[in-house]
Amino acid sequence: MSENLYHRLRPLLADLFQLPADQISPASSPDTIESWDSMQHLNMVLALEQQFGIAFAPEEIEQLVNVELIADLLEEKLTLSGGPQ
Amino acid sequence: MSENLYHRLRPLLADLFQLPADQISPASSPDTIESWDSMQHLNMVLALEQQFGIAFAPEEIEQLVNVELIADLLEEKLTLSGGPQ
Amino acid sequence: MTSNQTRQWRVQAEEYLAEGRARQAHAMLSAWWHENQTLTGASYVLQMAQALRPHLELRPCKLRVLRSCTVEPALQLLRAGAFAGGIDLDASVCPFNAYAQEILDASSALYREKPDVIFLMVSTRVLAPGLWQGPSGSAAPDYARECAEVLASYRRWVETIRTRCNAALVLHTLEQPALPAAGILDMQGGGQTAAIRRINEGLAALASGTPDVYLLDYDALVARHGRTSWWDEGKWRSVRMPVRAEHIPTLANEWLRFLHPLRGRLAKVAVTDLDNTLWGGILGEDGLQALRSGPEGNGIDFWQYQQSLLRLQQRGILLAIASKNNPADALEALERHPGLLLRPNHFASIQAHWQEKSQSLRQIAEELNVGLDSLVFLDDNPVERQQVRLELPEVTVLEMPADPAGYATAVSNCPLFERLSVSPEDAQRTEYYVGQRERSQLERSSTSLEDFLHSLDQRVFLIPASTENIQRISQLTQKTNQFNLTTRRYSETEIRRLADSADHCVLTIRVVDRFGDNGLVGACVLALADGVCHVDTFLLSCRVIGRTVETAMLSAIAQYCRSSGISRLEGYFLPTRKNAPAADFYPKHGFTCVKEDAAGSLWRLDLETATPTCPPWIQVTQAEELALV
Amino acid sequence: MTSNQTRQWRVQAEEYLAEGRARQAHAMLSAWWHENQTLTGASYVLQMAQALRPHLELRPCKLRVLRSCTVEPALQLLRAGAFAGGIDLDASVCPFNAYAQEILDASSALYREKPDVIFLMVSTRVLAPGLWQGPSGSAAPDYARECAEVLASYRRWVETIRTRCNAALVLHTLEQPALPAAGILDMQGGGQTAAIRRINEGLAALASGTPDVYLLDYDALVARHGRTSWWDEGKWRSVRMPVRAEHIPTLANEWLRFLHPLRGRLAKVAVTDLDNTLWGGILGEDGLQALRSGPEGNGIDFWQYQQSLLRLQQRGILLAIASKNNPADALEALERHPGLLLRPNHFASIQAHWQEKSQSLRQIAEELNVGLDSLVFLDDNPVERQQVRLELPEVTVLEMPADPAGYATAVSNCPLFERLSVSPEDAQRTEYYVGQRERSQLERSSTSLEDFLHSLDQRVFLIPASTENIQRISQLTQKTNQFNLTTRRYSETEIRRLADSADHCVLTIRVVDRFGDNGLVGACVLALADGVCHVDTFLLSCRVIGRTVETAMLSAIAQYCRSSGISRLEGYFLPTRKNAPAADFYPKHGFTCVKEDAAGSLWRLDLETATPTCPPWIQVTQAEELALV
Repeated sequence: MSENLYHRLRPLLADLFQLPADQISPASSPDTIESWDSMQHLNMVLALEQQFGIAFAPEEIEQLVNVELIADLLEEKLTLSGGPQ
Repeated sequence: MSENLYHRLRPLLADLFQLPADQISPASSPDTIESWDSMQHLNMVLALEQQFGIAFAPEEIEQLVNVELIADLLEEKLTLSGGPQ
Repeated sequence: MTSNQTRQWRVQAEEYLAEGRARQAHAMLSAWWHENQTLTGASYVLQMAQALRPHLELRPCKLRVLRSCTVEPALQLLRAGAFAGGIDLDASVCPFNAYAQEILDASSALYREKPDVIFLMVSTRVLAPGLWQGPSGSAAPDYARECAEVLASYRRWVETIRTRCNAALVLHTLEQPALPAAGILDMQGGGQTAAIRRINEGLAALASGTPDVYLLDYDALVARHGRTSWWDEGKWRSVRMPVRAEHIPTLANEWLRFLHPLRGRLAKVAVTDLDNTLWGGILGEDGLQALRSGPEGNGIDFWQYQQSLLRLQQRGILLAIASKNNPADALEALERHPGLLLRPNHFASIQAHWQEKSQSLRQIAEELNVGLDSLVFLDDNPVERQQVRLELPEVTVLEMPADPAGYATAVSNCPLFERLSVSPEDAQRTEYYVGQRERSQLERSSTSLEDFLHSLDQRVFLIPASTENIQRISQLTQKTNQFNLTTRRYSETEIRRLADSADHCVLTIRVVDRFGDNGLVGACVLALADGVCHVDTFLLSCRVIGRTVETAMLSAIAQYCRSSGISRLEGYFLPTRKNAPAADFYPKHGFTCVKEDAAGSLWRLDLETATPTCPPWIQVTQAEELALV
Repeated sequence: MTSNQTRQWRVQAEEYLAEGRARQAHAMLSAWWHENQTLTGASYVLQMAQALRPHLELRPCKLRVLRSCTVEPALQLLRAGAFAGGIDLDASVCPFNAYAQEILDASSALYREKPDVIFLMVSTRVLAPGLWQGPSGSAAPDYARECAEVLASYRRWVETIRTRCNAALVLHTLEQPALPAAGILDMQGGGQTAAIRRINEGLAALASGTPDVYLLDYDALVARHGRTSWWDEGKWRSVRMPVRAEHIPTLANEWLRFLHPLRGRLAKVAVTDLDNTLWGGILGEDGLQALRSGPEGNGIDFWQYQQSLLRLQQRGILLAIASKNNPADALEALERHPGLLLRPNHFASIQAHWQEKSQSLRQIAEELNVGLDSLVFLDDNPVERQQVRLELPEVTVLEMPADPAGYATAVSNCPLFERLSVSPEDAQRTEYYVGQRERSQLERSSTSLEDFLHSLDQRVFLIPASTENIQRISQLTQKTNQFNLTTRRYSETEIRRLADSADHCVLTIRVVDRFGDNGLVGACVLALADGVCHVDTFLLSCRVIGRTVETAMLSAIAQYCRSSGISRLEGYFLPTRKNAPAADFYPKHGFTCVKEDAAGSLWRLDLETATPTCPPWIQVTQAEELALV
């Protein structure tokens, strides 16, 4: 997992799930974060698309089940698109 | 003048003015290139905007009077916009 | 705006919240939100809103969205934007794609919840797939029939909503496909895009022909940003979300444009700076000749900004100036610079001096007789903007872009400037303030208030509610904050019902004086039962406050009551943060207080023993058909 | 497409040019252009075009652009795109913003130069500044009057052009501003955008009511890409160029969509591959069950691609398959896969076997009786595409995107598939080919050609030109290449004039046989003077070639001539690269050659000594009102 990306991701997810940043860890998931329901999951996907200028494929949306997986997929996409790091 | 940028610029201008690339030099200007008339100047401005993803201000368009100046202004814009190098 | 400044706003918002300075916290948060209109930003704003809400005066708004697609993420942004703009939004969606059932079922949640506003947003793709994708077989498509069916459905839905609730209804037009199925042949007529255009025109006619129904041209919104880039095929397939992530804030902002005028959270005055805002350059340093402004050349950004202000004036919004300059120099530049679109007589108030901007804004609010929360402040200088945010957190401070080319867009994107109707009164408002300046001169030259009132030569016309003025009466209830005894807001539909009801009477008044016609500037709603006339609503526009018009109105009402055998007048005074000017209305006119609680006080006047009389300097004329019962 | 491949195309184009293989060089250059649609790319293509032009058969087109703004850069791209697509474009602009003078001055260059096509492209901003920017003062704008004035101007311009020249005229609609001056109030009706919409509807009515006038919905083009991003305020101010650099190729491509149908440079057949093109997956490896195609889920890209092909068929374009597969397996998959939109009977020809794609394309052209340059080849495999480009440079090979999600867009953006009119014949074309397969079976089972022709039971109807068929007659002159004695192309206006002229006669024919109605499949134009009937145009659609219909037509004409006292038939045969099938028409029917030069030969038949007779297996019926003189 890219540390750099994880550290950019943490405050965003903290805002999104209305939690202090220190309560977000790589293992955070819908099981550990109460407000992470399906509507908030969609909000998160769109928020990442907005803020990183990328797009997730329909099948990828279901795979983003914890913070580490999100950071990994994001890194992959940003490397591919040559987008902002 | 950025050498790197100059070397990207040369083949583009060669195509645009329908000349072999070795006839383009930093000093090339409407005085040395016959086909560089005012309409071709506009084509050049738009071609650079298309291919570098930047935009020239109205007052800048008149300043692009030789290849070296073009390379310089382009470099400035690309650095500012953080765009593709 | 640097991200440092942005971060600082967030820190400050949290600090002010901790200090209990809720309005300053709200101002900082609003500035931060302007630069962070994302879903994570919205979550943060809404978290802060939880703590701030109880300490702010927000305009409440209950919104229900009837939709055929997933709009929840846009709604999240709308909630945050509404909070930043001073609206306390209770927004929710009706069950997915069940809009027709919600409308047609008289016992549905839609009607139980009594929303203020309903959005009806249906995707072309869902409602008319044949029009969206073109023919699916070899048979020629019957676009005319599809058109008629779609419009018949909408007509049924609108009529049903209109008979069952008072909410304002915002119809969304159907979006066009990016490329019609038949290619350029479609443009030659009779095709798919012509059919969708016909439906949208039908929707426009339906909206303008039905009270409190409005049109949101969703297709034009999509077109503004590009039909190919707006639609998100992947998200549509997976979660039925039709809008690409980057455009969701745009949709939310378009919705805000409707909520502000519908709930009366509006800017009445646009206050602009001069140097590097209204014109390019600094008058005191560069001199009049060097100032940049004009329809061509290097002053065009400022010309376009002035044009955007002129457009506000055409909607009835007053313009004012707050500038740090020598007054005479500023006035000379405004009068003599050849490239200005706006001149001194475009401005209802000009504050050019060396006091703080916050002070100028206070004076403008006082001079124009509006609340500070009716001002929008436009200034290129971030320091001035920050000063105003902290000193006058009620004022809306627009974040102006660094490049003047963006000024006009910043103005036209501010939802507080939107209007859904403009009355003749609105369009003449600036003229009124020119008259007002002359009135003030008369007032200064009069030896006493009575002299002044006599010389004004006022005539007051009492006019019953009718088709011609219902819109204005509704507008008066929406917008009047100061001289307003009960501050009850009524939609056009509600006013119409009250006017049609046998036991209610709805009146408006026109005031004409020697300087001109002030238009329809007052309204009252009376409920009549058991020999009592209950004053439900009694209000006067700030234009005529302090001119004893309210006494004339009251005396006319009393006279009618007596002639109709009504012996008692009663009414509440419900205090708000704004309506202090009306607080002594009842006691001053001899009413006695019969009840008082946290919400307000109830007042009574026995018409058999007391008679409010009309001031001798006002002549009251009643329309003949006026009858209370 | 990698930039390596792109570079290679350029190298190859130059190598083939040096080797004198002009058509291969053109195919490589076209592929390169598809990936390099920029202004520098256009300059390069046009430089190559200088050397290639003399060695290619291009469709000539003379275009004049009447414009209120700078369009020259877009025209440069149009020239390159036209050359890549097989059109030899002579394009120029009329003097800047002098469109009205050019139209109204009968002696202007516009009329002297006799263009084939005229574009009339006027900016809203220039023609109707009040509608573009909204009211500029406090007076209420009179949109209805502006609307009427704009439409009256257009009406005058169109009428004048129509009386003075035969060129096809393409009107551009007026674009809408991104944000109306009145904000959301404008959407509530009666505003600026409604006025522009009304003008555009007026233009649509004007175009559809006037022959050879077409509508380019410029506003829809702008909306497709975003009204805010399309307009370039900076370039407008400095050089009056209204389109942002990145969108100029889009405008040029939209123009190409019109030039192709207007000049008859059209695709008649779309030939598609199967594996990973029509469906996802490889039939031979993955098996039928694993193939991806369907209206939902992971096969939707292929479903949408099939939908784009179906849309072509609705315009009269035939579909065909060229696939490397076992024939029985391919047919089984086409018939039985549950998620396919297209089935075997959607395809006029199915070539599924293991021969080279170029061979399949040759067979399709032969089977469907069209030229190779009427084929467009759609294949996901770049190697196959390259093979076809080199073997059959006449075939248009579309560069398919790597992601199947882009297939449908690639099809709908190809200008060879555009049509400006679709006749009932076009829409039934596929059905005809099903009938044709049955005819072939009959032919194979017949013992002799005469047997076959007898059993076909043909009836030929001669029909004079009239309002109902003028469009089809014009289309036949535009599209018929093989059995066409003179290959003269006529617009609808020209056909109408010829039909109305006292010394001309325009006829069309309908052929019905036992397998159905073949529709209007032939036309001739006769000039009558001094006892001589000169055959100006005589053509038969490839649908009925080889069935002696031409002899029946000729005998009917001869019979009429004699009954009208005309004693001599005369006509040119003008050879082209395509019309060999008609080369022996005159000698076979007893005409003698009286003149011959580089352009062609003149043939004569003396009706007093010779009588062409109708074949016994054809019954000719003449419409009663038919009279030659």
